[in-house]
Amino acid sequence: MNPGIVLFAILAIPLAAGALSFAARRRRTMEAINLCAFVALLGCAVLLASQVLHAGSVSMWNGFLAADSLSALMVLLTAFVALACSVYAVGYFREDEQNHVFEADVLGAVTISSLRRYYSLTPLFVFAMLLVALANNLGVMWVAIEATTLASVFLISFYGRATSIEAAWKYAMIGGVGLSMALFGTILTYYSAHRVLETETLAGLNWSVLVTNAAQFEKTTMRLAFILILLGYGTKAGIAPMHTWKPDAYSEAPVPVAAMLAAAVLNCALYGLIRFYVLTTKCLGPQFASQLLIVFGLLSVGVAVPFVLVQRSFRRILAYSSIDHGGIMILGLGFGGALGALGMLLHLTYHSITKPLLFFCAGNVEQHLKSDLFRRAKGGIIHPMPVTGPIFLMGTLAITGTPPFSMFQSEFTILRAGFGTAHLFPAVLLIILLVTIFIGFLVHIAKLVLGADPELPRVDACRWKTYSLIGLASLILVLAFWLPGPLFQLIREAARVAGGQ
Amino acid sequence: MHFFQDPQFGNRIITLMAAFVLVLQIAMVGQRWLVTNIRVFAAQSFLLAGIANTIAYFNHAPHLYIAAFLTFTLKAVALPIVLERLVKRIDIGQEIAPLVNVPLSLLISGGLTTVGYVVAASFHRPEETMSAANLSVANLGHNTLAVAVSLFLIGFYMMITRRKAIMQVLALLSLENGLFLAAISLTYGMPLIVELGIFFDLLVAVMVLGILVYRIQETFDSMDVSKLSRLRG
Amino acid sequence: MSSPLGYTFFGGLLAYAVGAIASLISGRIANLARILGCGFALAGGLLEVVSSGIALLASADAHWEIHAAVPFLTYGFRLDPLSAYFNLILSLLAVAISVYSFGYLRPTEEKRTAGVLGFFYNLSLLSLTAVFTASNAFFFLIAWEAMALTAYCLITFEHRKEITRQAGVLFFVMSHAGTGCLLIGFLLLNSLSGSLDFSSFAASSANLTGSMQVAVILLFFAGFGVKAGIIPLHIWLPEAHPAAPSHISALMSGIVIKTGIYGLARVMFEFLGVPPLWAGTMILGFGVVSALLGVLYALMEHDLKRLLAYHSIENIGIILIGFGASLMFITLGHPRFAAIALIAGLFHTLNHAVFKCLLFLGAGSVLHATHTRNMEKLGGLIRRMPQTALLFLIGAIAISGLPPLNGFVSEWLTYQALLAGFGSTEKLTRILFPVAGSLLALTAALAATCFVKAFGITFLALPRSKEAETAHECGFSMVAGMGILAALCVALGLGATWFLPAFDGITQRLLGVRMSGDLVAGARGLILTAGSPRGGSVSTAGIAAMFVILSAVPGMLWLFWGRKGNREIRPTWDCGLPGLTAENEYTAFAFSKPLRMIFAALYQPRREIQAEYDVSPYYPTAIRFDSEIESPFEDRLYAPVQRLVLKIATRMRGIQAGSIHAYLAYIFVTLIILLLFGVRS
Amino acid sequence: MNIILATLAQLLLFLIIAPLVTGVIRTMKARFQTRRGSPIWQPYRDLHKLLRKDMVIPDTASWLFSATPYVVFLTAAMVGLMIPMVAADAPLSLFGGVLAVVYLLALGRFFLALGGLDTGSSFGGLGSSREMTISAIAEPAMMVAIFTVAIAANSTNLSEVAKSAVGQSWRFLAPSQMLAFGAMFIVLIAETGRIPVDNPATHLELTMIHEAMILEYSGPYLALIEWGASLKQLVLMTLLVNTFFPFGLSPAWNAQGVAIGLAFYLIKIAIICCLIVMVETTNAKMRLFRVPELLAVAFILGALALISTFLF
Repeated sequence: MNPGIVLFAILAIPLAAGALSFAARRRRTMEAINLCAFVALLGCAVLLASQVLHAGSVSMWNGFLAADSLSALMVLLTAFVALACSVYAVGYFREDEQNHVFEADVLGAVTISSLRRYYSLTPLFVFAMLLVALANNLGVMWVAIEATTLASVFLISFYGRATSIEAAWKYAMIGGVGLSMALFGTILTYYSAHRVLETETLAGLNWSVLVTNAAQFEKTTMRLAFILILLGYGTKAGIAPMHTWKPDAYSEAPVPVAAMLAAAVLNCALYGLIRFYVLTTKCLGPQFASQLLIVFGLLSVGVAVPFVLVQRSFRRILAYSSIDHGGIMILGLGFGGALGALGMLLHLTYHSITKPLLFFCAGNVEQHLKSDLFRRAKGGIIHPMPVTGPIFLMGTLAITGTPPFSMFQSEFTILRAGFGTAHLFPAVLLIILLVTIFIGFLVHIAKLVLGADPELPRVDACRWKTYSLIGLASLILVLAFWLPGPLFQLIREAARVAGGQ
Repeated sequence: MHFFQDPQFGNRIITLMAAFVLVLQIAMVGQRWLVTNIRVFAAQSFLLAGIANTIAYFNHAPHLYIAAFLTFTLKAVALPIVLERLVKRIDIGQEIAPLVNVPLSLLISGGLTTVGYVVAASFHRPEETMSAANLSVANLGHNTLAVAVSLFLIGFYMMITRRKAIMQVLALLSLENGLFLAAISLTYGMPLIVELGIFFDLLVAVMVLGILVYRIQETFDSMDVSKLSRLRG
Repeated sequence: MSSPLGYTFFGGLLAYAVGAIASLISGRIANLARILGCGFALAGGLLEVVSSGIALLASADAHWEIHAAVPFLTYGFRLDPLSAYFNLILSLLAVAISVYSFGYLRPTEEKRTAGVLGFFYNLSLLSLTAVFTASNAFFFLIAWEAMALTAYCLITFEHRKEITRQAGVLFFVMSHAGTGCLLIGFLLLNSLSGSLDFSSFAASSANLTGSMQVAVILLFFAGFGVKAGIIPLHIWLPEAHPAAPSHISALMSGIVIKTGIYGLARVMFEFLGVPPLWAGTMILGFGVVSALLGVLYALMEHDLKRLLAYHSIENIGIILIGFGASLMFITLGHPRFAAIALIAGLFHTLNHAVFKCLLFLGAGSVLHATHTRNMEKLGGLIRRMPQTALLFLIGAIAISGLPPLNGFVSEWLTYQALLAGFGSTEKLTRILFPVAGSLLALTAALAATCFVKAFGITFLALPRSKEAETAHECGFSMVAGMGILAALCVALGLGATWFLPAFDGITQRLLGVRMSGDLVAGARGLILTAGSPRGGSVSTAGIAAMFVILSAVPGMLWLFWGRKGNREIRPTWDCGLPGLTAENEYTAFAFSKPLRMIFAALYQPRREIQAEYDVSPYYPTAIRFDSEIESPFEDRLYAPVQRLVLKIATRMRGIQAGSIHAYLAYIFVTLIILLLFGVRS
Repeated sequence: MNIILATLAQLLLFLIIAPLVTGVIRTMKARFQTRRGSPIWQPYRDLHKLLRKDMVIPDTASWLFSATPYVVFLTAAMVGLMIPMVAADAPLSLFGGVLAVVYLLALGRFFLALGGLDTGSSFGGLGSSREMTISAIAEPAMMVAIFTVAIAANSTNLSEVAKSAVGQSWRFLAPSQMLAFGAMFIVLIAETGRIPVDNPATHLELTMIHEAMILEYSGPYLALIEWGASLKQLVLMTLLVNTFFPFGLSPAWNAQGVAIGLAFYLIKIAIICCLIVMVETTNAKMRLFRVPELLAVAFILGALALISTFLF
């Protein structure tokens, strides 16, 4: 059984799950399909990761699907986030049903059709994200990212409210424009490679082929290509000034979708950016790309600050937090050097684990208070929700990079890279901005979680939601003190690839 | 019938068609009526298919024929029909009020064209390819890149100034046309599977946007996108 | 790990960890949680006392490395004399507070929170030990913020009250800003020395010069200054300490602010090589300002715990005077004087930790018994709580720097250092020393006034409210906890000269000179001298002995001249009014009235009298009096900055105003700019 | 053996001379006001009377009330032993220098203020509040003067200060010494509660500071406090006299040297008493909130003394 089968399995499982749940009749079967599919997917992802660790890289269909350590890491993280979201989604949508969120909920007809839309679109969404990581061809990668956008448009407008349609429209439009810029960048890269490789076949755009002789590419074209790619995939990653769709999409989408958007799609967009960053640094040398990345990184972290300090909704504050973390990762890549790429990928991993937890807590609180506005919550959530409250506070401290938690370790590595490569001013500015964001977060969330007992009815949280919450929280606590050896080795390998060796 | 083989003739034809495509694009910017805009877009796609055919014919690149055929069937025929039926069903006011008045838009489109030429000129010199001496078949149609970039920029600008949702979709599609033109002019199209993937995505995108436009019309009972501004902060 | 030092040290850490987990698990059964939590903390404290004692006396430099499973992090512990000294202070306090909290936590109203309180208490002890003994920057920062996090959780423990939450958030925000400065400082040092280890910072301290040195000094001063509560950065301290449960505010005031002092000592004396003169002058200046303003604001407080919190700022100022003088002596090339000043600063750190913790525990017992911290409502507690009153009095005498207790000894050493400073240089800066000395004297005298007010109004004469009337003496364990600390005060006061060799290891490491030999003189080494043979000397043991001997004189006088008259208990003279009541007593507000008049320029006192009357204004039926002093730092420094930031933030939120056209325009403009930028080169 | 004898001698001398000095000042003041005034040994008779009378203790008072007289008396006595009086090296000079003297007096004042508060009457509170405030303001002035003296002799041990003056002839004429003497004199007036700051003879509630605290004491306790107060007054005078004009101090504790020393000492004390009485009779009592200005003048004098040490 050649190693390629794993790649096929990874892609086949979500497709099958999508089709099956489209055909399924009852909610319980749809939930079961999704859960089993994503559990199997995580298993295959772990298998792929171990294969990659041993064999260096796995490929199938003569290089059409290829997975080196970077893509194996992406697949692993996407599978993990998908599983966590699906576990949470079960509880989330059951509570939505009880709260009669779906309009004209007549005889459950509308509910089932909405749920079917969710349970069939989500596997497609995950399939597209996995294809991004596994596609060796940059063109196919673009197609996959476009597919993620299209799959998630209807997931954002899931509730059909006026505001969620507005959010979906903005997401589609800005995403469409961004990806067309990315396509233009891919075309230009293909053109600069075409002059050297002279092949018409598909391999002309395969990353593995391009990376070997990137040095001879034409300079100006590669510069324009990288600019367009940065703007294009930057839009998908929510880098400022292309971040404007993010707060609306995250506050209107159902929480599991928002979590996947925040954690998994950000990874795929940054994965695409890393691929082109490697080509550009090989062709133009690191100076050009890192200059751009640092400027955009600082811009993203800076843009998040005012919206975190003065914020009305705790769903939107999480959106700005992921814009801020996108900026930090971009900065990590921009600082470069051995530590920069490693810090960035470490941060990517920890972010993909911590961010969903925060979204789940926000989801619980929102469902309990029937609104996501700080104003509406009179504080003291810890009393009616003894599990969600403390975990929400702990998650806030983790996401803002307070030391005992792992996010600080990755931020510290990135800052060390910054100081190491004499980018003193951006690193110091980053620290100041991070402290301000911490202040904004702590003030808002502490006021929400702590306080006198608001006499709200004590919530009997559904088992699934509590499992996902406690599971993720304990994982974060463990990660603060122990990072599994093979995972760290995988990250180091991926960092070597991203660093351009 | 010897002139069919002469690359010089091919080059002339392609440049002519590219010029027409640019004119149609600027016409779309100036155009106020919705249905006419859809037809202008269809004409533009038709011309694009023509360019693709000529390049394919002169370069004997079989996969380009398929791309040209797809462009023709999809963008020149299918999409306009779908969009017109959508416009008829919603029977919104044909007339659209752009954000920026028309003369200023035309001026800006002119500016964007110059930017397109500056960008295109920076990385490949059309004049040396034009000289008869080394007019090889390989670099036929390179001067259409400038048109492609300006098409892209003007399409982007049109998205910003249009209020109607359908017009924004059209602007996005014309933007995609720019990209397709850039692809065929630079590298005689992307590898086939990538082309198929792009077309498939385009198709799905239009369907998705169509459904969304319909939903917007349903909830906001108007196509005006500037009404969509309740999410702030 | 093998030596007894290793066993005791890691045994202590283990005890804290087990205590934390045990009290959390047994959270439901309140009594078990309390006993387990405090018991393990006590055991851990005792083990740490032993380990740091061994390390200090043997001035060993034990070093352990445990590679963590997390990238780039190694748990490096190092017990060099400085860390051992601060660890000793911490563990002494941990022992006393644990004994105290056995009794204090008994009747917590919510049973299930005792476990959580024990959990955070043990964790904070663990993180404090880690802060003092961390040997690399990464682990230090993690321990530092873990301490801030556990302190935040402890401060906002009674989070039902609004002021507690606000105090907690203010503390955590300012502490995190301080950590930001430390982070930049450590990264600068790391980029200079290549590795994160403290020893590498110390080794590469020689080539730390010019603007890098200025940046490092200012960053570390700000970072550690926030935690130590130096004047402009102190506004969180009077809010946070009173908000915490009493035994936690004792821990915080006793040792958590000392982490700032430890950090300053470690950086300024080890990582800087030869510090510039302005650094020492800056620290001396801030020390004097903190001391004076600290005590002046303490005088105006009627809340017992806020008063003690302001006094922490004052004593931190005194410690900084010692450190600042020592740094200036290093620059001026007088290692012996630098050693005296450093010993004065460090000895005052220990003394302040001991008597401040004692006073806070005393205030805790008063709060425990009367459920109020407002001095205006207390009084007459000396009859109802005799032991607490005696112990609080010992603490008060010690903090006012009165002989024969430990406060006097460290202040005496500070004076001697400042005195030596005048003669040590020709520059104009030498006038700074005696001026600092006189302001220190003013501070000490004002501190004495403040504690006469605090003790007198709280404990003496008639109770001013029903709660004070029905107060009762607190349990044995609380008195025992305070007793340990009072005994320490007396022991450190009288036996100061026996304790001085403990500093030899530190001065040897930091300044390369051993001072205990010539600081101690006299027959049984009971006389403390100031280093120079003919210099001044003092012997607290001698003074105490003379007290006993001379007490015979009044006895003899009475025998020889007087006769055994009888004594009667009569009510105090009341100028013919029908008997004295509590209203006639002097209030705390009145007691500090003269000083409020004298320092009116600083306080800007504002008073407001409203008289209600029905017939004519000359016959008021009710008079309401309200007065408050201005808090300049909050009103003129922090509040405007906060308002400005929020105003800018609100205006910048305009970029997300909802219109999709604007959003697309942002991307379009960026695209055009970048295309032109990409094309030009 | 010699130390114990010297301590006993100095202690006895102090105990005896202290009430005498108070008596002398009182009679001298009376004479200046053309009154006959009481004989100079009147204080001994008062003390003798008080020691024999019964004692009344307020019901609100605690053990602190009874401990205060002992602390006040003992601190004053102990400080007396640390200061060179008749011989150059004071018996207990090793146990504490000038800083210990200042802080021991502060300890006495601390307990006296608490004793005042313990009675529960507003006079006690009034007195202790004002006493502590004034002494706090006086502290920096005294410390600056002490620093000047200690810097000149580079030691805070009073015997060393006295011995060091032997070498430098006419040292007391140095400007820094004179300015420091001025500062110390004002501080002496403030500490002992003399006229411009506080009127020792009055019982008028609004003006008394020192008297208000000891209003409730009676019998032997009042005797101890009165004796302690006069001891403190003598100690401060001796400190003033022997640090600025240290001639006439006998180098060793032998009978002959002590006798000469005693003679010189009595003359110097008499001069100081005249100075004090002159000040008392020519000045009226200041308002309480003008006293800080007076003490600010003392501080400025001290600071000038300090600056002049390294200017001249």
